[in-house]
Amino acid sequence: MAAGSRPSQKPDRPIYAFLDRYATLIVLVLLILLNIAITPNFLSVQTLNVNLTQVCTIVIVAVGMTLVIATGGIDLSVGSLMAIAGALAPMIFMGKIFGIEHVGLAVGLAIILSVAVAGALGAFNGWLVATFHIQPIVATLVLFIAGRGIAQVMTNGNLQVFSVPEFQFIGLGRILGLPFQVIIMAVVVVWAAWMLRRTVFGRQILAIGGNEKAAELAGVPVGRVKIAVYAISGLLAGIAGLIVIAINSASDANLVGLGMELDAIAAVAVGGTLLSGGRASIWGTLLGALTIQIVRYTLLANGVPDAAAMVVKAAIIIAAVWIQRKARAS
Amino acid sequence: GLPTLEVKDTYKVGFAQTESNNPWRLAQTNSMQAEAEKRGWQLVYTDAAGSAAKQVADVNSMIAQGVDLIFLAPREEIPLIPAIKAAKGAGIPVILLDRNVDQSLAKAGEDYVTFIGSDFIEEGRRVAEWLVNNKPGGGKIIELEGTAGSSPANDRKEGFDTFIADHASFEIVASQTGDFARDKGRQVAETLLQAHPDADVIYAHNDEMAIGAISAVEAAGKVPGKDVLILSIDGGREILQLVIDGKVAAVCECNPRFGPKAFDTAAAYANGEDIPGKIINPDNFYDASNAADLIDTAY
Amino acid sequence: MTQPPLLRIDNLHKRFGGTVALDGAEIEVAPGEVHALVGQNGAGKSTLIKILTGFIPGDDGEITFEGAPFSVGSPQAAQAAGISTIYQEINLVPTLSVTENICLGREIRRRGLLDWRGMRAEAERLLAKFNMSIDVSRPLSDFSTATQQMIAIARAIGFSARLVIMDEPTSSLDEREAAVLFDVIRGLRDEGVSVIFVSHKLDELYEVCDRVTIMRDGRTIRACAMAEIGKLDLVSTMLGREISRSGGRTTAFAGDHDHDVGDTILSAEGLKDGAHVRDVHFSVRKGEIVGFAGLLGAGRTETAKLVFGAARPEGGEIRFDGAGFAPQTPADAINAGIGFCTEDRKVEGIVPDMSIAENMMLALMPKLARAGILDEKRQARIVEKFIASLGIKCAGPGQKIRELSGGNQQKVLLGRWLAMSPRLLILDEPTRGIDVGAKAEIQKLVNTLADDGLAVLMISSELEEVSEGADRVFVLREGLTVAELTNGEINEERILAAMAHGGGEPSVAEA
Amino acid sequence: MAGNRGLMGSYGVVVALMLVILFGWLRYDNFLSPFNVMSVLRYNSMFALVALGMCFVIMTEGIDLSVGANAAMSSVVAAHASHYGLVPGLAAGVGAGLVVGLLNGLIVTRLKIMPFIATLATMLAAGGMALLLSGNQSIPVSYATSFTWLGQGNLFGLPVPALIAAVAYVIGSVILNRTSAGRTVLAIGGNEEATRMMGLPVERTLMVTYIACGGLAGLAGVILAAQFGAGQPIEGKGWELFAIASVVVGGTLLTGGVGSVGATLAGVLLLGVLFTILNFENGKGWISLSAYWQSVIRGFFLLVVVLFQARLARKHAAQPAVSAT
Ligand SMILES: Nc1ncnc2c1ncn2[C@@H]1O[C@H](COP(=O)(O)OP(=O)(O)OP(=O)(O)O)[C@@H](O)[C@H]1O
Ligand SMILES: Nc1ncnc2c1ncn2[C@@H]1O[C@H](COP(=O)(O)OP(=O)(O)OP(=O)(O)O)[C@@H](O)[C@H]1O
Ligand SMILES: [Mg+2]
Ligand SMILES: [Mg+2]
Repeated sequence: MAAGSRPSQKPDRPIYAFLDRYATLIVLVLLILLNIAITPNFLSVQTLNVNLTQVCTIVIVAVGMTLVIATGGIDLSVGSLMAIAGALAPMIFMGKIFGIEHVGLAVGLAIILSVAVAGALGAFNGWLVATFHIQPIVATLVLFIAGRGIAQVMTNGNLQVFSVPEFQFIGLGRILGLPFQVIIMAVVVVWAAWMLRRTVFGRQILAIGGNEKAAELAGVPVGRVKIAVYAISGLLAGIAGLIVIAINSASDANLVGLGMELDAIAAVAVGGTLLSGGRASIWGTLLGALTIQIVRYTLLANGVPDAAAMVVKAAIIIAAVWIQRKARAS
Repeated sequence: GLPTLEVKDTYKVGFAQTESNNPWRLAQTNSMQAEAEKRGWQLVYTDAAGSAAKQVADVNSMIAQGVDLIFLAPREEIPLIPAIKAAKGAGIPVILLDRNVDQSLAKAGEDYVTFIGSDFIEEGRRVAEWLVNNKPGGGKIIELEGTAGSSPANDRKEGFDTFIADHASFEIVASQTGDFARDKGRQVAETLLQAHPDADVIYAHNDEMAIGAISAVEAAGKVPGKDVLILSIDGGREILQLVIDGKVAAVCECNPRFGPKAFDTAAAYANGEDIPGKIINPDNFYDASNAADLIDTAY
Repeated sequence: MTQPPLLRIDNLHKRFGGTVALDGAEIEVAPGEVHALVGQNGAGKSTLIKILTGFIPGDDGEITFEGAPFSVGSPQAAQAAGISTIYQEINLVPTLSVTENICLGREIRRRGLLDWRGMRAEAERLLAKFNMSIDVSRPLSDFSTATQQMIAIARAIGFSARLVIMDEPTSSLDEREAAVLFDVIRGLRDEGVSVIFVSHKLDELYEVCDRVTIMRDGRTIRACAMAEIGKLDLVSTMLGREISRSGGRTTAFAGDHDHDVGDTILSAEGLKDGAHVRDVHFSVRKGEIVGFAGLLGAGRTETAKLVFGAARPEGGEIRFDGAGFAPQTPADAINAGIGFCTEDRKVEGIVPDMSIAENMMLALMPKLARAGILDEKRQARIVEKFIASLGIKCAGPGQKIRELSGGNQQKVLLGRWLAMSPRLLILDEPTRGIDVGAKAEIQKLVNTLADDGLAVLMISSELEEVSEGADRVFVLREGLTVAELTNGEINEERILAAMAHGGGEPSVAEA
Repeated sequence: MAGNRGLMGSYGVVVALMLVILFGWLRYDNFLSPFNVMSVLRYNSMFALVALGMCFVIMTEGIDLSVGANAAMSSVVAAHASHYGLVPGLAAGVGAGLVVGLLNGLIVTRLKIMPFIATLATMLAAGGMALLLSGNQSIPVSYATSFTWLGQGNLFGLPVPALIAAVAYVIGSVILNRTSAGRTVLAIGGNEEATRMMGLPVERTLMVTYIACGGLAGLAGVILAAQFGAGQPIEGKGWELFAIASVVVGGTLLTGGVGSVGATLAGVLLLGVLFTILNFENGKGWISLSAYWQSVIRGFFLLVVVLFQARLARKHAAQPAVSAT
């Protein structure tokens, strides 16, 4: 039984209702104010730029994670799937698998194929969860362990270095001054938020997370929805993997997406989505990821050593989730 | 005394690698495997995935398999001592590669044959020395550290920081970990450059982070090599090309090609030759003056 | 009252957000008395009980127990103080064995460690009071709802409590089992234990209760001896309006079974699932209400699930609309025009965190969508309509369904299926846990639907509901159809006879 | 034992363990040599302890991601304290673990934050503390005191850590099967709200479970320090996943409510022996099995085991239940 279903202790107070809506946003604004006060050179376009580009991949992955968590699941394999997509794409556009003369074609094929493979592996996760009723943590643990191994085996662990501007546009390019990866992120966020609220699929995701048995008896195709959700998570992880390697002009199967699952889950939780499923907030996830990013930025920019930063981050995650929960409970 | 190694045509030797998650380690492993193949020795290879405890277990399983000699690239100085003692107990000689162990607990020539490797502190010191000599005006330095708690990170920091401390015109304005990784190194460099726009030197503990730092400098609208000097350690081919291109100022080499020397030492030990307790790899130092000439020798 | 009361609650208040659940409720229970607590769905009965037992905190009010002020922070403390409770929704742990479900909290120990043998014996002893002999080392989830309910009751009376509270204990019991329960309650009364008994089945109240407290809208309206108040009086006090009854009927089904019965829409032959359904046949025609009668565990729910694609048959044939029908999933059955309102609303019905509107539209939603995009305006209209027509007591269509009282949740679920305009509606215990007022409305509604040509398959453990409501009755026993009764033959005696020992094989091991 | 009937795969894991051992014995020389057996037991005893705590937490339908970082931090604390002797070292290490466990328990029961997030945060915090307390360095333990006996010593010819783990498992098994606290753990995992309604001490039991899990991680940290002669701030990465995998391979469901202590031990040993086999396989041929293939094989192995269990569980569910009224 979820903690959220426990009866509330607090009488109704408008302050809580306000907090409920805007808790993460308030935390974020406070952090920004704090930075303006203490962090040198904070108010500049470049700061915004740095933070937005650094948070992109986490947000993209976290959106997929939000959907998975909304069905009552979890996806530990995202980091490994990023590595697989990141390993595969250069192999294709650098002609290691099949020779394609035309750069544009090769890059297009590389992007489509590697993202599709990540999506297919995501669907495999969903298949394990839906068909065999394997618990999501365990089902996705399989690819968490094996997936990175697959990426490493594909490349023999070697770094793949490249310089292909056509491909690297997804990480480094700009449209109307906006980094292309930020545009991808925005599209993903807006699409997911809309989908969750306005479509049958979104409703079904929430129904499954809320009460799977009831959803099934109300005609929701539980298995199909789950497979689709894990596949989306895989696709988004694949896209994030490509962005990471495009920025770095190199793909390192050992490191691409390492630890991403925890970052994404933390963003989802700080954003106010319950890990027990049945509820989800995509905007919350965006704010959660931004919050964590700003915390990271603040600590780094102010020279807090890594060890102390870890403790501070822990405290902020707990505080943010607790405020959320508190606001909810009323 | 040390266990002995009899003279044979071929040996079954173990190589207990620490981890294989970066190009340097891969180059080291490849070098060891290539050398074993060349000599027709059997190599029992294990990978501890970054865990000292697992590495001890790996060594124990080599002992159980009855290898003739163990090459050990210890994850850490102290925790690997039990492995060395166990090997000695089982009559198997050990040769340490690239990192040493705590000398108060185990001694060369007594508990293990010898240590072959570089001196991480010295590497850091040489980079600092180059900087002081080549940037007379002084500077503000951003340091990108390796994985917190790992000995190359600790030592490369110590060697560099100690030297810089004696030169008042230089200041380390920020020092944060980039985990030896390109992506993390880039993100940390981006942030630190924002917070310290006046920084004009970036010292990275390895090539990967240095390459990440180049992207960060460029993203901040500055010119690497001109506005910001970038210094690194390891000296792989990719970074040498960047030295030639003028984006990286100087690199201290840390050569991962241990194979020939390691196997030579083992053979010499079997022959009963006298082995010194410490064999330091001669590491090159690259800057614009010699990079183009030496790039073909880099790993 | 001569003795000082065992329990006295005064002026109890409780708000949930905007909803006032209790608004000055009071109750007084004497020692050794069986006290009925009645009221419409949402009147606040369960809330009162939960506050008393410390499961949720009250906002204001005084509780006196055994002459002293009483306030506990947890069910555990209430139990320690001598109050033992069976909550409305069965609340045991499905993964634990029956023994543990009965004995945890007052374990038998030997040398500090659990004495499993002693505990099993204790569990068996308590269950024997209910004429039950089951394998007590099996997990609870192996047993049917009814059996679980009996186990919950056995657990509660196992504590030597001064007060036993039962919130709708009989809602999933059949009459035979209820009768056993009443014997046990009388036994408790004879031992001087007080019982608070909540039920929507009026006959039961008159059978076992000494006194009654009637609640409405969170307030106590009246308290008196059971004998002082007639049934009609009781109901009108509860509902807050005058009611009149027609021709001696106890349900609201129309007097005559005169729907325009059309062609057979659903039929099944030789149905079996390898476990609880062994050989079931039945048929339903358009505009007809077909009743499924049987003791608990007779296999009625399982049969319905086979038809609905929620379980797969191992043999037999189902025909729907003249063609062979083998739904693989509930979605198949829904697409064919079948609706299925389940008996266990908490586990198989509601999606607790979703709103009333979302819950109601869950099955219909895909049909109202264009290219997968929801048509929210149309949904809102439909929801408004059903909230009004079913008389759902709520703050609005956006309220979370878990905040509704049990009965109102049931109405939302009915709405889910009615909104679909199904061709065949399967109702499993449709009026379980529903107050008399709402019950009549639902029964009337079902009747009207059948008049309009809907085929209804109604599973009910309430004999009157089946005998008065159904045009045709199939009686199931131990997974077999043992009798089919048509219009003229339907009466309670015949159904009972068939349920107990009608038809085919001799019955096995009657307890 | 009553209540364990829902537990599938506990026989499966024992059978699998025997098969894997048999395979190793037939294929490799010295596989069952006393040296190898002892060193496998010595090494895996740390994981066994961590998995035991994890098993209890998982039975409450919780999870504890902080165990690895906790063990690392405790090893540092133990190393510092080892200079005062065996008992102070042991007490300090276990104490540090208990503190993390207490923190987990408080966050889960008081702040009512989901265990996954709560322990994700304490994992970060404990990892940070480990680095802070050690100044980013391994901390040598004292060889002057008998502290290292806890990791390197033998008793009755068996490794001390293995004996410690064995005692912990016996105690764990008795608690689970023969005390009401153990059954309450299962009840909470089966249905927390119902457990509360049944009047069982939910909060207290959860607290104790998380504290115990922390304490066991601390004990594993003590053994880590004693066995390798140093407190290691950056060890323990991935221990939580190893522990979760062992528990799951042992047939305990992550959905809580069912579980077995013995099968968890078998799960730990199964994964541990598998590691050893991969190492031996490397020594077998002239071509080394790359480390990368090892992760692929481990993932695949996990997949096979859980698929096997899913099948067993389904078979069990299909069995008809009789309920006579
Ligand atoms: N957790 C909650 N949050 C919000 N409202 C609640 C909650 N629990 C109960 N309510 C509201 O309090 C009122 C009383 O509910 P309660 O469950 O006590 O009714 P009841 O008399 O037991 O009804 P029933 O006969 O249907 O069980 C209802 O209007 C219900 O919607
Ligand atoms: N989850 C379950 N696990 C094992 N056996 C079950 C389960 N659910 C039901 N049963 C058994 O299946 C048999 C048939 O149950 P079913 O629910 O179909 O009966 P029913 O006539 O509908 O009675 P009820 O009114 O209790 O639903 C019962 O004997 C019951 O014990
Ligand atoms: Mg109620
Ligand atoms: Mg039924």
